[in-house]
Amino acid sequence: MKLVTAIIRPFKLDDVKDALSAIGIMGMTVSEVKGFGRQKGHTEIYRGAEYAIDFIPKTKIEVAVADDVLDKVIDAIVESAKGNKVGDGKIFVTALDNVVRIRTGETGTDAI
Amino acid sequence: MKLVTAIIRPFKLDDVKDALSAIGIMGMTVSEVKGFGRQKGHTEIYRGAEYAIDFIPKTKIEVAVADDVLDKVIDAIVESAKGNKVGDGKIFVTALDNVVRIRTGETGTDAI
Amino acid sequence: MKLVTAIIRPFKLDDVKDALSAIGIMGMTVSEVKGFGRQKGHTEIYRGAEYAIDFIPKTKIEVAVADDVLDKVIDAIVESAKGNKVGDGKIFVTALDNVVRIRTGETGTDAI
Amino acid sequence: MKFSKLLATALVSLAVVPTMVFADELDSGDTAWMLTSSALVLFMLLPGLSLFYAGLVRSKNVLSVLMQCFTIACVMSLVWFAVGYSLAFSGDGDYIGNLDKAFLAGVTVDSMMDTIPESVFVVFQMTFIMITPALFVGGFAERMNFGAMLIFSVLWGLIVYVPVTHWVWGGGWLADKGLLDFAGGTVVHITAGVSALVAALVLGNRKGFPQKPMTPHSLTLTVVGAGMLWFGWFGFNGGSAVAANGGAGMAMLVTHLSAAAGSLAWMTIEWIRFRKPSVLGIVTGMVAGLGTITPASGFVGPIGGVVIGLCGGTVCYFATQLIKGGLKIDDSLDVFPVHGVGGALGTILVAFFVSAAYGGAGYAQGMGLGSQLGVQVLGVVVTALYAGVVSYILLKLIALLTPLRADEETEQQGLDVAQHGETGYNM
Amino acid sequence: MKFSKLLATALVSLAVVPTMVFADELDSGDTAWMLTSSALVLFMLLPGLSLFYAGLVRSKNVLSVLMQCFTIACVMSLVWFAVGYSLAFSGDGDYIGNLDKAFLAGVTVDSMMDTIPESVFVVFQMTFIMITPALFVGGFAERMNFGAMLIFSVLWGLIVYVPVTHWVWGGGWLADKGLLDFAGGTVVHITAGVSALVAALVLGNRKGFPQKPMTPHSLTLTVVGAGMLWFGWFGFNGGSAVAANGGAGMAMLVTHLSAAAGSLAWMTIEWIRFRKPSVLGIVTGMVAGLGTITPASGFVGPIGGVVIGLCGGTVCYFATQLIKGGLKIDDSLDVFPVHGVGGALGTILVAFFVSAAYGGAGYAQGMGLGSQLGVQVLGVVVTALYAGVVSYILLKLIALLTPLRADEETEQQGLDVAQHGETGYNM
Amino acid sequence: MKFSKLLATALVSLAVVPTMVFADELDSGDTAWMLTSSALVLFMLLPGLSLFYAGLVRSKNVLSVLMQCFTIACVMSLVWFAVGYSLAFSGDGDYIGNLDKAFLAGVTVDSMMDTIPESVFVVFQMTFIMITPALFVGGFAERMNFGAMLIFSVLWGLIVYVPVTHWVWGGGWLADKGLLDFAGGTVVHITAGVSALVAALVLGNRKGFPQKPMTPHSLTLTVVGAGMLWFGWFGFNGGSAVAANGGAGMAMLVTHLSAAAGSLAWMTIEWIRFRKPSVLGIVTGMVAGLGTITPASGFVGPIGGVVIGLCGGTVCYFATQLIKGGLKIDDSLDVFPVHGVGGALGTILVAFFVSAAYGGAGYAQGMGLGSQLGVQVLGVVVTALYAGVVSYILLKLIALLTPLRADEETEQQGLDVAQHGETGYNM
Ligand SMILES: Nc1ncnc2c1ncn2[C@@H]1O[C@H](COP(=O)(O)OP(=O)(O)O)[C@@H](O)[C@H]1O
Ligand SMILES: Nc1ncnc2c1ncn2[C@@H]1O[C@H](COP(=O)(O)OP(=O)(O)O)[C@@H](O)[C@H]1O
Ligand SMILES: Nc1ncnc2c1ncn2[C@@H]1O[C@H](COP(=O)(O)OP(=O)(O)O)[C@@H](O)[C@H]1O
Repeated sequence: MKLVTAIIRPFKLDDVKDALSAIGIMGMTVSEVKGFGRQKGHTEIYRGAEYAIDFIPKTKIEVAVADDVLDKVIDAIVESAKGNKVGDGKIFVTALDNVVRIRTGETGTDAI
Repeated sequence: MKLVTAIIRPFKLDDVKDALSAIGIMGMTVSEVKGFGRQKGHTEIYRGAEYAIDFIPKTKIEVAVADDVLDKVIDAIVESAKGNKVGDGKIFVTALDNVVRIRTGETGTDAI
Repeated sequence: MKLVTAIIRPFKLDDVKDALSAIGIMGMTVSEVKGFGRQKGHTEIYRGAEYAIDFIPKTKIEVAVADDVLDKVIDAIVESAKGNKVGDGKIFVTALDNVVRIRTGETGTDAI
Repeated sequence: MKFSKLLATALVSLAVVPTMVFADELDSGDTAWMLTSSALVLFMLLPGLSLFYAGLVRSKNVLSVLMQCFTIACVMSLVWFAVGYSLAFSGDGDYIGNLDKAFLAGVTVDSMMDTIPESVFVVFQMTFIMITPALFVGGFAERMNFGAMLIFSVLWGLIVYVPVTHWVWGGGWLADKGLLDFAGGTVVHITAGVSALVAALVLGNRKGFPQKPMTPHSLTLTVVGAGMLWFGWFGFNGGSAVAANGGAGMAMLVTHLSAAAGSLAWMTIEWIRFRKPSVLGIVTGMVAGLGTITPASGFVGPIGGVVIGLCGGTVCYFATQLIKGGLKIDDSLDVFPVHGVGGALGTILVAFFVSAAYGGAGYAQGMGLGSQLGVQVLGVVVTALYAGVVSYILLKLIALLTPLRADEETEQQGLDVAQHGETGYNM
Repeated sequence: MKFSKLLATALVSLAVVPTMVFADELDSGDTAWMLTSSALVLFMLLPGLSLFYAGLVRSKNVLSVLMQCFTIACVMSLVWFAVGYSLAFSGDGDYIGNLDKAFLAGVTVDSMMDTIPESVFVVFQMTFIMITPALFVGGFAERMNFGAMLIFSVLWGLIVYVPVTHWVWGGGWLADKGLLDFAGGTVVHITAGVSALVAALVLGNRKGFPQKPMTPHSLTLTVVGAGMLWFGWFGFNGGSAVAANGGAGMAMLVTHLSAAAGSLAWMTIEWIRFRKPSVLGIVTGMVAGLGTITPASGFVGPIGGVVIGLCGGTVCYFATQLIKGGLKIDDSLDVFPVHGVGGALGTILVAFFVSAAYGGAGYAQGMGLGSQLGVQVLGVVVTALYAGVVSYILLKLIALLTPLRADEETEQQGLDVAQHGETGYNM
Repeated sequence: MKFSKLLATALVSLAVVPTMVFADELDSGDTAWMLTSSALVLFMLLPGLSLFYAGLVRSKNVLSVLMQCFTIACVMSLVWFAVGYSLAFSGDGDYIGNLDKAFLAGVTVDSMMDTIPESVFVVFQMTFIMITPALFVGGFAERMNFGAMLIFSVLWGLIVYVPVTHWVWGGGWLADKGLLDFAGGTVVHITAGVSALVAALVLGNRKGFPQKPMTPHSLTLTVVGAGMLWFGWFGFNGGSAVAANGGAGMAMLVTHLSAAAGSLAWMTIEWIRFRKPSVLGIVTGMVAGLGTITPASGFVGPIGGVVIGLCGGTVCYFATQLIKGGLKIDDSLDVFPVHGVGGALGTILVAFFVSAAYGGAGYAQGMGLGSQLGVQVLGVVVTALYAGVVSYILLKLIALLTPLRADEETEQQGLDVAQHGETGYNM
């Protein structure tokens, strides 16, 4: 099993969620993060003092998936999150040793 | 070493924390996330327009543990977070290559 | 490739970011978390009722790096985040199976 | 200067205002109340209305809404100072006043306006021209360019607000016809509501509307703003008596009752339909009740107040469903269905509830239900059409100069950062 | 109509209010102040009190508190309109008025109430029946069903508030006995405080209380609400003079001093005990000071104001510790220890500080410390018992109809989403 | 008692205030307005100013700012009650009053102050001593120890505010010289602004200033506070007429115009410089406009109001750039460049715009532009120097007793948790 972590633009969340649902992914966990990267931030000005704000609001999506759907999942995210502009985001894939469903105690792919 | 990531219901946090403390776990990191899964969300209505809100507030707990306590930790979380209703949450286990304590520079299980 | 996750004191973020930039790290993802550990929390008092607040605001930084710079990155974080007081934080290192840049579809170290 | 609003009041309720016969002698009590009322109407806008609106938008646009309201308040004050007051209240023209009092020439510490200093009357009326264009900000929220918005507001103030004020309150042709509009059903609510609708149509829907939910970022702010509106409305309607007397008292009483009744009407409908009465619902009902009673507030009695409030809450509820749900028009904060419809409804209901039979002040001499109703409908139709047509033309002309609508990236990022260089919250 | 509140004032401070001898002739200054005071008391509730409370609950319940206060405000307005005003202020009964003015029959633009229009008096008193039940919302916050809450409030308004008002201010038996309650120590604060306690006991503690910390979600809101309360209380107490005169001025001065003294008393205790004076502490002390001075505000002098404030802040502090810390009763927002105790304390302290020796207005003819104290204690005990017993019975009866308490899942999820279908914040 | 503020007003605009000749006979309209004005100035501080400031700091310090403002409000009220009022307004001394009215001895329900009860005058002036030290909280925000802050405020109130009030409004030497300061350019804004600057210098910059951005945590709060300030300022300036007459009306009108003009001036500069007019900019311009018109508000006409506002917005903008950007002084919330500079500017501009040629009230007998300007400059220089020197000495002395500045860990963690044991938000 793999944990797919995608950093995307916040307003793409609905699209990504729909794309994942479309390929049968039933669950995911989402959080708000701030990103720093090649995309440049913006300037804020308070009473004449300018501040460069480097961090950009991003959304992080974590999805645990069985190995066999990994590629489909990555493709779905890439397709739905892409805007062809710097800052579209990244996907990180890590190996999952185990998954447990708290309610039932099921483990492994059954728990996803 | 393993990193145990649990997605639980927010109001269970204190119970889980107590259960982990009880088995000697001294540290954890907590964040607020939104979950999407089998548990269904709720409806909000603004001036007559209904919106289905799919994302449900969840709490994410990350605990780095030594391999030997992994099972105890998982059990403790499962026991304390369980409510026997859809949406109780998941536990993800990933392998940790290393842990470093910033203050001392210690690494490995010493740093946990 | 590795994913380096550091839990640091919030006010150290700028220093850490600068230290990472200095060694050529171009991207990172940051989020606000609450930490629980050896550092003790504080007390809040509302109308005479005292509550121990165990959780302490921390900042989590995630950086995907190529294997060869891992040590430099860890050192940079340790140096810049250190305050020599309990609660300075931890670094967790996990293996990354893959990284994908959404915009281009590049994978592996090219995508970092 | 003919001041037909007072005239109308005087006609229908002569006995009420005995002090007025000593016109031009200062009454400190009347002055105290009008000073207070002016402050109340200012407060109704800043922070009242601006907060009410700010809570309803997404957090990336919260400052833009506050900024638009604030800037309109400032700019319209200077417009009023420069020529607005004079064109509205100086001179006998049927359609527009004159420039005798431009730059408030002749408004000195001693100038009187009936029993209060003219300076106070200038401020009180100034707060009305400030709040009216701020109302229509809700129609194009989250997507209009700040510069275009400002040009539109200024021209609108001069070409729509000032003449209509003259027609109705400054002794113009609608006043002559006997239109009853105590505190601004036509002048304020219809003009603002219709213009908001036109602007929403000209600018187009927000990207993603209506598929994507665009939920209020802080209903707490909206409820705070609502409380401020209710409070401030006491000055708006109560102050429109231009005296501290039974007329002001009754205006306040019926205003209050209508707010309460409108709130409960809206809440009850939601409760029945969804089993979930909402706080956004109840405060919207409150605004509906307040908007609807506004033209009527000096003319009706307590029972009139309650009935008008119930009508306002109910009719505006369904109007809201129609515009947004039915017609899919993104009048983002529902300005037209609440203010436009409420103002029109109230203006028409006056014709009934002014009747002494319902505890109202009674028809003016020579007027009856039929004739009054005719005048009221005329007032509604003319002001609505005038505001709508002029707004449409103005927006189309301004679009030739500068784009009305923020570009897509700005809309996505939010107007706060993109146009004002700041963010609402850094928690 | 006997209007014993004014009567009492007149008795103890006859010389103060010379204008009152021209009763029934409108005084525009008095009217201006009463119009303003009405607006101030409305503001004290919406948004004042509702914000003060909303900040203290958890964010999942913020809207429910705002909604409860708002709905109570609206419903009680119509109750007052329908029968409340009449039963309280029309007729000579010892225990209850009559229905002559039901639906405000006879309240016209010309009706007078001493020197002000009766319409203004109706609104001013209406704001009191709006705020009183809103106060007890703090007792059962975060767990009561909205429907049950509404039924309870309406019945409570009719069966508790209206009669007690008649007893004390409407010429009833307590007025006849000479009870001094200027602006509502018994009528408002004791009745609301005791009923909050009873409701907290009948409903039971919030799940997790007192083990789990349930900290205020936004003290910023609470402090904003506190400032609004202070501001609005000037209308509450100052307006209770029903005139713009020295009596109103002194009421405002002592109200202000008591607020300041109560704040500092509470803050000082915290500073000594914890070395951390808190903003929640200081604003709670302010409410204690204001609640305590309320019954006394028209009768005492500046020194009385300061001393009463210090007593209020101190006694209410320890009462709060007792109820929550000691007895573990989840009167969630401390309504009883602050309002109930403060109102009772102030009502009793009047007996001392009304004395001319302390700069007060002096005892009424035939009254002295002993006799006055007896009446005050009687007033406290009777109103507390009456409100407590009736509240208990009402809640038990309502529980037969509909569950008082939200089910466990609703409580966990928060009332906002579960009962009102909306969330406070979407940042 | 000489009451030179009224005297000055009377001298320059005798005809305006005919009712004043019946001094000591209560005017209910004047009283109503002054009761209202007192409430407005209280509101300007709590929650107004406290919110305005609270929004500008980081969220870890939000409560500390609210707490400082709130505590100052309470403590200064008691200082005023104890000796402040008496020393400022009782007695004929050139430099200080006497203690005849300490603890408000002799202030009874019947005491009069011209046409209003003395109790009302006491409250109105009390709100001024409350708000003035609260203004300088912005200078040392986010780093001063609460205890030291409190000691400083009390001593400052007694040694700076009270005497200066006596000099200018209580019949002291500056009044005798004919200084025109209608509502507190010198007494309030210069003293507070200069002391904020001195405190900022004595305490030193916040850790990280100016490299680290310390952006406002909630501009929404700041804008809400700004609206409240504008609203409350109507009482501040309008109430300084101590009557509900043409003088009050004109003061309100020019105050309003100056606020609008100041706002637009600041906004325009930002628009030109950055192409991003900001809401923080426009509200800061508003405060600049209001602060600048304050000393002038009872003396100038509408055109004077607009011009003074434009000057205020512009000059304060550049002063802000100089202090923070240029000199790198961490007067954290820009109290000196806005209030100090605005107050001084306005005090000087009075000398021009009081001229009848510009629609002002005209020079007092024997005064002309030159002589008036001399007096005004003298007033500015003396009050600025006096406030600055005394503040410096006080701070240095207090530092011997208790550390002025929070320790590094406290500053890092935030004052809310460290000094008050609570947090602003638990969402
Ligand atoms: N090395 C990295 N480690 C962790 N997160 C990263 C890294 N590089 C980029 N990110 C995240 O991805 C987001 C997008 O990266 P950016 O370089 O701006 O554009 P792109 O995705 O087009 O390469 C960043 O805002 C940040 O959140
Ligand atoms: N595949 C997944 N990847 C990541 N997080 C998931 C996944 N499935 C579920 N979750 C998280 O677990 C939470 C609970 O899952 P859900 O399906 O609702 O119930 P249950 O845990 O009882 O199976 C979700 O709200 C989501 O945060
Ligand atoms: N076992 C753990 N798993 C996850 N996070 C941890 C763990 N131990 C500590 N942390 C995180 O590291 C932070 C610092 O840890 P703490 O024990 O307080 O001090 P130190 O880093 O000096 O050992 C904690 O607040 C928590 O966020």
